[in-house]
Amino acid sequence: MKTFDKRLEVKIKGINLKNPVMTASGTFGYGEEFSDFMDLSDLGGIIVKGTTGTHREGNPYPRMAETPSGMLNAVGLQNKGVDVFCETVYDRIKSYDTNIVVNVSGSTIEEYVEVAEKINALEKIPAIELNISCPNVKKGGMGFGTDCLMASQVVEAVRKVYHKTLIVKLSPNVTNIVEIAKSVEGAGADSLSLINTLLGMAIDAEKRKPLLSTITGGLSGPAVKPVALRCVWQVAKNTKLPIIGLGGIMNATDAIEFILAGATAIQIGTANFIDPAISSKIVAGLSEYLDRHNLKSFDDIRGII
Amino acid sequence: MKTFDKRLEVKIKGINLKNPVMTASGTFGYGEEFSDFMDLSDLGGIIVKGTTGTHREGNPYPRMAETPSGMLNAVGLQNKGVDVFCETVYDRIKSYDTNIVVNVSGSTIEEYVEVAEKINALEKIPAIELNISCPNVKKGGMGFGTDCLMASQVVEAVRKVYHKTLIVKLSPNVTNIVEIAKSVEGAGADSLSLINTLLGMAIDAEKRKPLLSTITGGLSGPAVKPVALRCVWQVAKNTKLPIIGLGGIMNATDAIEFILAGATAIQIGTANFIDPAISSKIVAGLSEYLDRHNLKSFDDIRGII
Amino acid sequence: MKKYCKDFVVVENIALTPTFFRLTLQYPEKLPEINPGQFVEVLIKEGADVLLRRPISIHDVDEDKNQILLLVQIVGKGTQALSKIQSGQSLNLVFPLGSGFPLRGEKVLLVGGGCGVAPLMHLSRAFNNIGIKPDCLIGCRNQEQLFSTKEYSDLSNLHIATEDGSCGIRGLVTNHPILDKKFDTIYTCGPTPMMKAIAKEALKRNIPCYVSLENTMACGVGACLCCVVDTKEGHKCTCTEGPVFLSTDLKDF
Amino acid sequence: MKKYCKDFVVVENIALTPTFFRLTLQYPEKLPEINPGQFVEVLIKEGADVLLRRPISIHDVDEDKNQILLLVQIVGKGTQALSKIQSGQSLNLVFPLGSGFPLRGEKVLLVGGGCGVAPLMHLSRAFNNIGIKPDCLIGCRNQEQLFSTKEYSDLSNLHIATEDGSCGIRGLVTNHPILDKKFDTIYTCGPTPMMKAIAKEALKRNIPCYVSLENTMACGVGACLCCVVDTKEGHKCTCTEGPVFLSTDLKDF
Ligand SMILES: Cc1cc2nc3c(=O)[nH]c(=O)nc-3n(C[C@H](O)[C@H](O)[C@H](O)COP(=O)(O)OP(=O)(O)OC[C@H]3O[C@@H](n4cnc5c(N)ncnc54)[C@H](O)[C@@H]3O)c2cc1C
Ligand SMILES: Cc1cc2nc3c(=O)[nH]c(=O)nc-3n(C[C@H](O)[C@H](O)[C@H](O)COP(=O)(O)OP(=O)(O)OC[C@H]3O[C@@H](n4cnc5c(N)ncnc54)[C@H](O)[C@@H]3O)c2cc1C
Ligand SMILES: Cc1cc2nc3c(=O)[nH]c(=O)nc-3n(C[C@H](O)[C@H](O)[C@H](O)COP(=O)(O)O)c2cc1C
Ligand SMILES: Cc1cc2nc3c(=O)[nH]c(=O)nc-3n(C[C@H](O)[C@H](O)[C@H](O)COP(=O)(O)O)c2cc1C
Ligand code: FES
Ligand code: FES
Repeated sequence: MKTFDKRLEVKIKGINLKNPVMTASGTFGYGEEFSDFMDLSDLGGIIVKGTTGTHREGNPYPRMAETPSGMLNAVGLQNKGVDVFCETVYDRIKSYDTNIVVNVSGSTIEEYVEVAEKINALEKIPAIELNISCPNVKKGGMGFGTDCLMASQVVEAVRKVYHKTLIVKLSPNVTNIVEIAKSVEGAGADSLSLINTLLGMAIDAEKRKPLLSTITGGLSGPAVKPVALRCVWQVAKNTKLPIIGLGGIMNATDAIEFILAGATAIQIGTANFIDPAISSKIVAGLSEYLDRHNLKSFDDIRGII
Repeated sequence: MKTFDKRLEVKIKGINLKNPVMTASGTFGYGEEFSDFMDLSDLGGIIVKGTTGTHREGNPYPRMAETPSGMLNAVGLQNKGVDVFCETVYDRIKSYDTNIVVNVSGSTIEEYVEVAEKINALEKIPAIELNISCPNVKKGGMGFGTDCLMASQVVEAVRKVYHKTLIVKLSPNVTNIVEIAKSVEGAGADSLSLINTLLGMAIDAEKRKPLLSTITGGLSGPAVKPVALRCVWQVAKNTKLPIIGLGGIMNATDAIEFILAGATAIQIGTANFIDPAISSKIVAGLSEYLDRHNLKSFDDIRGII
Repeated sequence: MKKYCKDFVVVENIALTPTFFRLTLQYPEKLPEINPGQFVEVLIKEGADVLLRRPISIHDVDEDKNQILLLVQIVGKGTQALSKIQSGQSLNLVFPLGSGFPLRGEKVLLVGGGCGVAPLMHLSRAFNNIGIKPDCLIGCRNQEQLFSTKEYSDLSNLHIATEDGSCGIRGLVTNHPILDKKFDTIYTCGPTPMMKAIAKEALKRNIPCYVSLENTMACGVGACLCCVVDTKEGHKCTCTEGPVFLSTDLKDF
Repeated sequence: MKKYCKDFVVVENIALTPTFFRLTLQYPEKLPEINPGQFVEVLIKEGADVLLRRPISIHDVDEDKNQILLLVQIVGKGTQALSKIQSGQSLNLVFPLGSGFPLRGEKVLLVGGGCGVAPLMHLSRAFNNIGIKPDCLIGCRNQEQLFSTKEYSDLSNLHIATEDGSCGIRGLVTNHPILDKKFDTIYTCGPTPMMKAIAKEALKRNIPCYVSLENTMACGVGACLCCVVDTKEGHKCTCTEGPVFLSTDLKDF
């Protein structure tokens, strides 16, 4: 049997993670897509695709553009809806030896509540990540994550029906991320993940056309890492919730920067596209760092910036 | 005598620019620093260093960190104050054959007003750029640019004493840049320049220390271009003011993207550090684009996205 | 089909025209089975500014030598950087990706343009392996843009259309009389307008037509949903449910 | 002094140790005057992920051949990429930057460590040109880290301190007895702790000491104000008002 490095274990409220490394929603499918490349049980957790109340087709093609050290996407929450998830996808993935977290999205409070309630019934899903920060949908999405009142309302409503670990994913497209974080903390969130994508845009100067069908889209990848680190650091200093940091993490060094900024766990997004086994390599890199720096765990250096 | 490409001429309220290419505040000194590398009269304008009411030492060293396709700075408005500018710097630079614009900064409305009033008296300065978006100062700075009421108050106050072209430089670190832009438009601004830097942070994982003395700093360079384009596009669609676009412009193609998004002029910042003659090369690149696409001027394609 | 993420070694990098080059890549072990029309995701290491992998069709496979060939057109930063790779250097690929072309019928026509000719070599070989010599129609601007005609001729009855008439017939592929021969299936890969025109000709003649799309991709493995195409059953992933589709299943085709 | 932004051609790239390499760069025209202690800003083209230029001291100048030499230590991405440059390739430099060392006195000591030894070659040559043979003290970990001793010996009385005693005296440069000789001026470049220690020794002996700083820079021409050092008169730009400062003008020194 495989043995895991016990020094890497972390807790996020109700759940135990083998290690701080999770994969980010929308970038790792349902995990299955990557099982040829790595052992999924190496991971602390997998956040599956954004799931909504009903089937969504998402935005028209083109949905992707590369930018300097980053990429824009405008997928727009394409998914088959929560019922298909519960009835077919869940059965395929429930036995993975890692924490499967469902990224819950919606256009209305009712939709978030409906999805959360249905996921609450699934035994092997220990947590949801409430996506109140998606820049790629016309209604709802980021709107909830950029207003303190709306953010706390949706979290409160979901909290009533969802009884396991409730992670809320925040948007960096705000004037004051600490205020939003505090509202969400007050409304009953167990943990925060940050950041979702930055709102951006790309243009083809020769064709004089936007590169995305939706004109604007969500920026991710190394380009956003400085902004993500700043958000994690600001929120870690000003709330008590465990934080899951993400945004441009490409290797173990980047992951450790987020831990130094105050993150308990981290997520790998865009990097999965470049090296489909990167998340498992980052787990190994974290162990190496502890060895090299002669540390018992990351507890001693978490948030020391 | 040098002849200039007439097709490139643009107007920003009271001022005529030979071409849309200006250099960004804080990245081009007072112009003098670059005169060995290019002919400053090639430029549409030069925005000089951020100028405050009194001498400022700025933030402690280190003030700079490179990030993926970007850089963070934490200079913090180091400058000798408006009086030294008026008494010594002005005389050295006033005869440049281009528009010299002073970037006016401050911690209080009174300070902005004082600086603007003194610059108003300088015959050869046709415009100021009000910097209500500097992330690197503790008091004032970005605070003014992230709140509609504060933004409109400072612009109104300056408008009363400043009678030439008043450009206001906006921060991208806001939930809704269109709202801020509209407040500033209502308060009497003649033009908007966007964007200033994104608030970011960098950490040295091995030394476990922040890379900037101030921990957080301002992100600029190609990494921010998608965000800058999006801000320009949003504001161009929703206000009537001429817009000066900047953020990550490295070449003529990038500059044209901003024009397509709705900018009347553009500024070159970080790129000056990589090629000290880049702004003059971009002017040439704009002419080439017009040739290649058989266009009479950029008027036909400005804001067509 | 199991997917791999592995280093190949560059055996050869030949410039075929100023904008096309061909890479021969050595796999260190036995190659897994690869269907014609499948593709790889290439990691571009050198040459700055490229973040994501680039999808490239598998041009040909040498099962005995455990080599694959890629045929690449220089269009931007990534392909430019890739064109400079030298023999002996390693190249990391995720492969084999996508579903590939189904081998259907006995009289088949393969129509390619631009870098879309790439997968047709492997497809021709696959037909040869089951005893069928396909017809292959290649379109390009002029003779200078034409390459590998010997290789295509070995595996198919090669027909050519050039815009300036410098080789084969003058005109577009859709002007070529070979289209009027009776075929069981048409396969096409190339610029979208060309594929649409061919699909239209096929439809007129009631021949099933498979098109191979080149949608922009981020992951290549069905995870990101960036590469979708609008089909009559809604959005489908080009990278896993394609890149080959029956033209009549697609909207806008 | 007028500054230039121009391409040089790499004549030679020699690895001196596993982490140090020396570039010989050919200027296509007559080189402008260059003071010892001045530096260049190198544009790193190859090798991804590097946005800004990298400041590197001018190691030596051959006025007859119109060549300059750079001595570079591999510490990160930029210097790593630069180490791979090959003769014949071009390298774009902004130069000459900074103020350089003033030549002051007749009995002078030059103290260097790490890549800080770089500008001392040109400084030694400048003293030789006015008929002064300086003393030069180089410190490093061990004999393997030592290089170019012949070149330094030709231009100076060379003294060496190694931490393990494998060459010269055992210990740090501050332990070297040469410090007790009477000097008019001391010049030092190297790791900050070393420079501070040398500045302290100089102060004790009442000898003026010039230190050459390696602050992180963005522009190199006095425009960005990123490179400041805290002096007794406030912040000064290392790139234009330095990199050489009189140690007693600096705070923290
Ligand atoms: C399944 C699949 C198979 C492919 N097979 C081949 C092949 O065998 N040989 C080959 O040369 N190319 C092939 N392509 C196209 C190839 O992926 C692109 O040309 C390449 O990604 C461009 O990268 P770049 O960095 O050079 O260009 P970029 O700098 O990214 O872009 C330059 C220009 O090319 C356009 N472009 C970028 N990506 C694509 C794309 N996927 N499709 C069409 N236009 C694009 C951009 O809009 C831009 O105008 C294939 C694409 C797919 C999806
Ligand atoms: C005026 C001046 C003259 C210099 N002369 C030389 C020289 O002759 N030879 C030489 O090898 N180097 C010299 N340096 C240092 C050189 O500029 C840096 O080593 C180089 O910029 C590092 O680039 P990188 O991309 O390899 O490292 P990065 O990836 O940018 O950084 C790697 C590590 O090096 C550190 N680092 C980066 N820049 C500097 C810096 N400026 N000073 C100290 N540490 C830094 C970083 O903090 C990090 O820990 C000089 C610097 C200055 C300011
Ligand atoms: C193609 C793509 C799809 C995404 N879909 C979702 C999603 O459904 N729900 C969500 O909360 N975040 C989604 N994200 C955002 C990522 O989970 C992550 O927050 C972001 O990409 C920043 O991390 P990175 O820089 O490591 O990619 C998506 C990102 C990408 C690139
Ligand atoms: C070193 C540095 C100093 C700056 N100083 C100022 C300043 O004083 N006032 C101001 O309004 N903007 C300042 N900026 C912001 C730039 O003017 C510009 O808005 C920003 O860098 C984005 O453009 P870029 O990506 O082209 O650099 C500074 C930027 C840098 C990198
Ligand atoms: S490219 Fe990611 S799903 Fe197809
Ligand atoms: S590096 Fe820009 S002022 Fe010194």
